Amino acid sequence: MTVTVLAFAHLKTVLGEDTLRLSLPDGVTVRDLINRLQETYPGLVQWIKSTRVAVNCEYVELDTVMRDGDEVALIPPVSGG
Amino acid sequence: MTVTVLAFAHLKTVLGEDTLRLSLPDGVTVRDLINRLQETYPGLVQWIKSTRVAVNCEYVELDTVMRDGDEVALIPPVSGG
Amino acid sequence: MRYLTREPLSPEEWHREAMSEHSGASVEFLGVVRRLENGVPIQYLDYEAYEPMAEQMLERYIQQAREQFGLSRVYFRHRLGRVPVGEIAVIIGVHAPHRAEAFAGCQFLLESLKRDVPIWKARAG
Amino acid sequence: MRYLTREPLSPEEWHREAMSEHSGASVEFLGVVRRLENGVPIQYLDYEAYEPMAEQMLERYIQQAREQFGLSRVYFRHRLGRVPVGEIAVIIGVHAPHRAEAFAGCQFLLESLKRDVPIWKARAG
Repeated sequence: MTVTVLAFAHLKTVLGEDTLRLSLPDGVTVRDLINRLQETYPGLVQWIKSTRVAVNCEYVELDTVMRDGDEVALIPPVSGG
Repeated sequence: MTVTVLAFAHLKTVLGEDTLRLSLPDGVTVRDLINRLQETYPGLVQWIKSTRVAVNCEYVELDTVMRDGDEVALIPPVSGG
Repeated sequence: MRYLTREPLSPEEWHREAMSEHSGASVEFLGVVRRLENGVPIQYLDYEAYEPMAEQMLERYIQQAREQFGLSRVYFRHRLGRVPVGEIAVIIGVHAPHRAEAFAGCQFLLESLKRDVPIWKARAG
Repeated sequence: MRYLTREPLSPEEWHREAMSEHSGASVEFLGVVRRLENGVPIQYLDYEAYEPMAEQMLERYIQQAREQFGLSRVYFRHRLGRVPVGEIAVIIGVHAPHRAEAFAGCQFLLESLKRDVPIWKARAG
């Protein structure tokens, strides 16, 4: 299956892009995806504790199972207002 | 000595006027004045518990001693805003 | 009179006030006369005040709010006399460095007004 | 976009909103870009957002605020892109029957924004 990963704020610099398209085995969880991203982008490790994850515009827990076509967003601490 | 008593809101109806001028013996306290007013205006009795007293535009305690020329205001519960 | 007026109130004067570059938060409260007063439909409220005392207390509370909450600007107006339904009875506007002080300062002034300042809804009609 | 915009913000549109006869309290918050950001003088902040998620969350929080605090009207706008010092980044306006709900509703929306809505100060310059 394929998912899209979106990065915001300083995480765009960490990943080098604001959008990644990844092919993943079926049944992969958000936690699996995060672990895989940390391997590919070691710069992400120091930020991951403060990062929340949204799938299709909803905050989710790490054990959420992803589905084909999901849009996964890496959300650093927000600072609007 | 002479003091002026001002009444506001429904207390004007209770006293029948919004301003009284009273001659009082020296050394009289706010409490003495209130007691004297309750004798003259029995309708005041039911309201006096909720009434605060100001002398010369400052809220005061009942044992405050009044002086010649004081302006004493009977302040029912306020309802501005 | 500085804070009390018998004229209709509009927040436009307050809206024209420039904000200090060190203020990041503006909070404004408008109190408006409602159609129902204690469940009864009305056309207006008549407000009265012990004016010199009300002005003096407001001056003092505003000074306290400036110091306690670091407000850079305060606007306070209360209308007296007849205020028709839908019109503004009170405006309280504040500028502060941050949102918490702005809300706290505005609410402090409003609660002080409601508790202590000698102004009354004398009549509804 | 309903709540997010790249245009300069002005509260005038909100000020023209009529108040329900059952609303007695209006509270408005303006967030403005300050000269000092973390102690350093700046000229502007650049805001970015995860726009579809931010819009969806704001819609939900506004609906929740309406119900929880009995708000008769809510106005919410957040500016994105470059916002110069002294200009408005966010406007939150509410009407409610009484003052307590009006303040609580406005603060609920502001705290929800600050905690959860995916908008960032991406750069200061």
